[in-house]
Amino acid sequence: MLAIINAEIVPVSGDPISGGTVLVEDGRIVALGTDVDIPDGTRIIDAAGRTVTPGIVEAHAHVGISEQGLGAEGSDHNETTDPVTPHMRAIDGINPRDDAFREFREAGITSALVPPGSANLLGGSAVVIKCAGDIVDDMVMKDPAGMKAALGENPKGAYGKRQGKAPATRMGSAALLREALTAAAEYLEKKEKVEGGGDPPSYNAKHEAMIPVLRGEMPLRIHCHRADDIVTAVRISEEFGLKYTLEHVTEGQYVAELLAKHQVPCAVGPTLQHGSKVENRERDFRAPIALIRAGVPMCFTTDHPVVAGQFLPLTAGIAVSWGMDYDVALRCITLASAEHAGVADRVGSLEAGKDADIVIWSGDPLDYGTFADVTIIDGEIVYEREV
Amino acid sequence: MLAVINARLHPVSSSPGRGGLLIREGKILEAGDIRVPEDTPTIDARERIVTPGIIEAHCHAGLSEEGIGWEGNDGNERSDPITPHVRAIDGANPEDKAFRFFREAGITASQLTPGSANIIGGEQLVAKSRETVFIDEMIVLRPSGMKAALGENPKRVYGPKKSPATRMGNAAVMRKWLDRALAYADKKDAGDSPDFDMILESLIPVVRGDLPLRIHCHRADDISTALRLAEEFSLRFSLEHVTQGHLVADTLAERDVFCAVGPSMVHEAKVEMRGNGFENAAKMVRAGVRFCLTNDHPVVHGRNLPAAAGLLQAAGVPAAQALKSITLAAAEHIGLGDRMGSLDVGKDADVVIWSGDPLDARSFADVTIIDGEIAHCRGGDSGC
Amino acid sequence: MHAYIGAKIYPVDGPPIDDGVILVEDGKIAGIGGDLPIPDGVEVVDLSGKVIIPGLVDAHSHAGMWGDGEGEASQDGNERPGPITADVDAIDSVNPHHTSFASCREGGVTTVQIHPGSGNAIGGLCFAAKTAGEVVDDMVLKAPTGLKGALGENPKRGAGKDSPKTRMGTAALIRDYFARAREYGRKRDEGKSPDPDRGLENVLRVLEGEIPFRVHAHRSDDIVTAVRLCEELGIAYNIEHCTDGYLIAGFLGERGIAAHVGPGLSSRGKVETANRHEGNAAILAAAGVKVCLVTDHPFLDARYLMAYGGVAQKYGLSFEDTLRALTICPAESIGVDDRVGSLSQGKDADFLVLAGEPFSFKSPVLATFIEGVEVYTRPTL
Amino acid sequence: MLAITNARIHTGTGETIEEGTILLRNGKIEALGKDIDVPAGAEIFDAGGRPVTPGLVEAHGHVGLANEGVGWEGDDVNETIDPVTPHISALDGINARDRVFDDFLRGGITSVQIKPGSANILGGSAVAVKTGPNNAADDMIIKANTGMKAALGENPKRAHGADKDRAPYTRMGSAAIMRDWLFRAREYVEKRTASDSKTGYDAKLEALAPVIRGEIPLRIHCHRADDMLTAIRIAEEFDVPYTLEHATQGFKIPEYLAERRVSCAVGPSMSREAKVELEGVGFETAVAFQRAGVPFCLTTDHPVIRALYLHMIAGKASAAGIGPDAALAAVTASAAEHIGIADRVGSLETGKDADVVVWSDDPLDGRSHPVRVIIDGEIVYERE
Repeated sequence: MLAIINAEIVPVSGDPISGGTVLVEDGRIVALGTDVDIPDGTRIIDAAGRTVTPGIVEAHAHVGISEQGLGAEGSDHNETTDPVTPHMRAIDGINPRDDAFREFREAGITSALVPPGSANLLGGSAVVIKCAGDIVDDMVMKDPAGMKAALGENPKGAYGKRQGKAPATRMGSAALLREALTAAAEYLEKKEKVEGGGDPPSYNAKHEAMIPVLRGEMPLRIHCHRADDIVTAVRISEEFGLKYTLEHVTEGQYVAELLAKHQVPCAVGPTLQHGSKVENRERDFRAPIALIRAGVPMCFTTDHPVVAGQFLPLTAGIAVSWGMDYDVALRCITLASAEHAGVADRVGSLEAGKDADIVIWSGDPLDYGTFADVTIIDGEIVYEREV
Repeated sequence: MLAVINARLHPVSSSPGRGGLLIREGKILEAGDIRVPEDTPTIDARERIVTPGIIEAHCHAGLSEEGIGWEGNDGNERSDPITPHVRAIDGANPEDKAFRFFREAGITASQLTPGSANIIGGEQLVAKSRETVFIDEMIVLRPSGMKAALGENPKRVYGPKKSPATRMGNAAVMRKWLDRALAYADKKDAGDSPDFDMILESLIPVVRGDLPLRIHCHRADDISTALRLAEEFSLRFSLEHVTQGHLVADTLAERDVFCAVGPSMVHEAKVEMRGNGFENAAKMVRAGVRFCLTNDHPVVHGRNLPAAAGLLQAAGVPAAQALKSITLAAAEHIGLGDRMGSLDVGKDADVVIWSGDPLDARSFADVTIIDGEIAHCRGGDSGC
Repeated sequence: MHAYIGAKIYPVDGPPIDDGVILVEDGKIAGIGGDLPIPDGVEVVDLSGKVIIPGLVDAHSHAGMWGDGEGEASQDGNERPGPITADVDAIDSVNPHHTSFASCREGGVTTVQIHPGSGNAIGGLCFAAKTAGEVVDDMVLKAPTGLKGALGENPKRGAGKDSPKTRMGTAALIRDYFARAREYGRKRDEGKSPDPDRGLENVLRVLEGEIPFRVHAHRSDDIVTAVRLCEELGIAYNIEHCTDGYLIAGFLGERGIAAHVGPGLSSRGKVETANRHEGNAAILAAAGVKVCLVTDHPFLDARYLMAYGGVAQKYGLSFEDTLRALTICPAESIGVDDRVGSLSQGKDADFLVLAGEPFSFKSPVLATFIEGVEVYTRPTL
Repeated sequence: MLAITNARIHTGTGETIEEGTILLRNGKIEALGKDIDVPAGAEIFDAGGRPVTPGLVEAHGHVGLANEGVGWEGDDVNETIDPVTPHISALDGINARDRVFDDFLRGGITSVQIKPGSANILGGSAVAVKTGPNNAADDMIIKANTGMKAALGENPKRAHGADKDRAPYTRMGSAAIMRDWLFRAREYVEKRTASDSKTGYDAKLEALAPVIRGEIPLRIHCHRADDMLTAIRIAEEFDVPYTLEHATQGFKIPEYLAERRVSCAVGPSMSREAKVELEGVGFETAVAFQRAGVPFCLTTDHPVIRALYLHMIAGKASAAGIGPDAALAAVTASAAEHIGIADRVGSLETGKDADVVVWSDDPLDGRSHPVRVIIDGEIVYERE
């Protein structure tokens, strides 16, 4: 058992608690408040003068799959042989020994949704993992956690421009995506008819991978930057009645009402990125602020390693400097991210019964100069800063 | 001899008025109040507007031919970014239909120029739009300039495998060859005889300031680079296109730089053409930039040049100044302000009789006269 | 004349001034101090509660030459064919209307040293400019300010047919080219007029001490190779990026080398940046290296240079050193400290108004002044 | 409610009302005429006697697919991966925020049919949209699938045969591919309709099905007269509805087209002969169509000619001989009919969309410009 005492507790899901205690047992939070009994033998961390928050959740990071400080050898996020590869699974490409996991823990990031890259229209299934462990299967929180899709420049650059294959245009991307969805739907229909005496369709790995998407069991997670790509993403998803989320949403400010109307979950970022492409020309803090104002469910992402994941809290801090409410900004890297990733029942806030993913900060968690002093995942201290 | 009577004369160099023109041996003998000798063939303008011939100061007629594929495309010698030794005269086809369209549209002279793929593209000439199969019969001035280019085009054609691949590279390639030409010219002047080099030989008039370098540039920073280079080497020069010249209009006005602006009718075809339009051109005019208008035929068809001047007018430039920008100002730009561009006694008899206001796109050139000869008559001879 | 009163001022070349006054006339600082009489007829601007620091100086930027969502037509940073493009000059690639300059102003960067890219072993001339203006020539503070060199991965990835394939090859190319430049200079001095060659002439300027060689090097072995080459050639130099510098801090410190550390806030995208460490700046500074924090814009968007300063401070760089690493140190390294980098009488009136103490999200840049003109005012979103 | 008073109303269907009033309410035209009472509380815009027309309609464009001043990243016109891509849709490529839409508004164009490019034999479905004001293409739609783009002539054989070394290499090849796919689509439709069908879903054939069923026309790009005839031959063979796009050499076969009442979107008539197949490009075709009674409209084919100048093109056609009423109709009512959206736009009639333009002067004068552009009753552009 572990108790963090005398802390300024920010549970995110509720009001802050001054001088409070968080009690942890068997990897879960069992109690928190000012009036918590601490059993004998409990290990005690005195957090006097320090802030305690839930572990930070990165809703879209290529950690472990696009490795740090390696060349092509560590690059496993884009299967660029075919623009439609829904049968890929991010979990099969994740190296838990990617040094970025260490950086994540040092920055207080305790869980992450890892999607395949955005070169493919359908890139494969994402996985949500904890950021500590040696065997990826032991780190899994949710698998599959959504099907990665992409619109805009990346697919037409990877195929039309570099390989002379479809898609070469945005129209082509949409058409291929629709074709894949329709073909999979027909496959599913045939499969469902089998019980009624129909012939089973011959096995197709891609279509199989799409079944949970078509059944609404997991969302399509669509990479889109420009406003028109965002609208195309909404158009296609609504057409097929899918569950979906949008990733990046750089020009979201222009279509905030549409996104609010459909209540589309958006992972916004990497806002600190440089203008690497035409489609991210307008990256700045207008989009997140407009989305929040319009009532769109959103969270922040660094798209690690596009921006190093460790700068996720700093991103939220800069959003505050542009006028976002502090509480909202903090929520956008914790509970809102957990909701986006579909794991809010377990992480993202400090509540009794939730996973004991906890960070003790040296100061204001959103400020540039603040350290994660202690990072706890599932009740285990996975990082402790030497002072 | 030829006389035009009962005209509403727009001489460009002076205020409009009623009157006529008396033409002899290809030149304007009398203008305004004229005395027509007996038996002089006469065109009755019937109160129509008469202007000097329109001049396209920057075009690729004859080099990028109408209605033909690569077979008729001789505008860019893409073998090397430095080709000062190629000459427009050797590529321009007098039978290009463009010249006929020019005559039909009242365009009587044009500067024919190699394309902008090369940093230094070759020698230019000025041609009348006469109907002939001999280019020599069309030429008014040769060479009239040396084509140069900055910005996207050269680096797109040669980079990234070969220099230039960037704007820095554009400038460096230009400097390198101007340096060499200067050294070569100095050696020759000093009585040394360096090994003959056709490229350097062709650049001598440029580095000696005898022949203007006409520098293609769209974006404001490319304009700045052109000015920087021209100053460094004390060049005679003009700027061509100058799409974003409004951003540096004061500098251009202050230094009295010759600018051929256009094609302003075209959309933003390239990144470097962002913001293209007549509003920018009008801003340059208002800032006092020395200014003529070009359609960069065939990018925009040369026959639409009067319509372009109309759009300049619509952007707020007085009609007289808009007309000047495709006549006298264009003549001055190409170094022929003393011979063409206005209806003054002694100038070439390049004259157009219009069906209406020449700046209204619905008007036609009813009669086009080049060097005193009727080169086009709408509706056949009866129309004259 | 304007008087800016009431703010806390960090002049950098002197102690902080509470409730200070800056007098600005004709783009220069006419006076600065805590208790300064304000002449009659001066327009007074009350900045009580705010903080003023000098405009930031970014010693390694590619502002105006690529990136920022411009697409391929505006990629003007690396004269690709290489591997030696000593004849190019960064000034010919810079577009003052590029959004990167707006980013600089938003981030409080008022002076940049603009480099050609690092794709070539010798990349071309660098220059220093202010970040506001219509014509780049009018923005120039000093030109040239150095010759760009590069070691490590980038030049050996070059597309040119003569591009080096190994680190050994890159070093050999640089040695060879400098030797040719010496030869060229000797001929010239002997009155034999060699064929004009700007590339060799630019290298001669380095050999003759007019400008330093500014060498891109990430990995420690590349840094050491840069030192070896430059000492061998007897030329002035500094290290760009210096990512592994903290691993050989003593070696660099005893030579008093300037290191342009950055881009900050980045991940470790290349093998040569595998050892990237946020404490690099602090360790180098402690060892006596002259540390400048740089954006390498666009690779760190200049809007976030202050945040980078905050992170460097977090990892041990003192507040004063962080401030210096963003102002006077780079000004000295570029050779423009007579005009910018600190706030004192006679210097350019380049300064920032912050909402509070520097290096926090609570104190964004509210306004940026260049030569007395407010070139950026923070909007409300 | 908005009332435009004191207007010289050109309805687009040939009627002119002097000193007229138009009432706009809830995005529709509620009333127009000479003696219209303006209800109390209505916002009044006094046109001061200036001309008022329906919002212009551009029948053919690639707007928003080819972004202005951007490189390949913003180029989404031609899916050149395959000569047969009927399954793609222009709607999915439109960047509603592209600056090009400003050009349309500045030119008084309020509706446009957007199509994929002409590199492919069967290029994808077209869509008709309003030109503003919005950030999302879906909110701008007038009609979602207005036809299937097809192309004959030089473009497909250049994009595939010459550039990619694959069929089609020739005009015969192009025709064969078009036939092959129409044949397969016909068979697909028959099989899928049959109750015991085992035919699997095919995206391309599915997209062609509405053509086969006669629900949408093939919109066939063709310039040369022989290409136009091929287009007609194939369309009649399969008995599918069709229109011709460009129809540059229509002046050679006006009677043949008139007999069949083939609707043609003619243009870009101000262009040059950029390709062999454009020989004779100009206003002759519009004049011939007018005389023979071929239904036609005029197009800029933006960006070939900037959309901003659609009204200038109408002016030139008028001067060339079709007259002002037909010229205005060719960029309003006829264009709306060509697209199949005449029930909503293209003329000023009670009950139609409140898409209205107030002009500074005669819209057929290229120098005039809109002072107010109204779409669905909202002022989307103002200029004085």
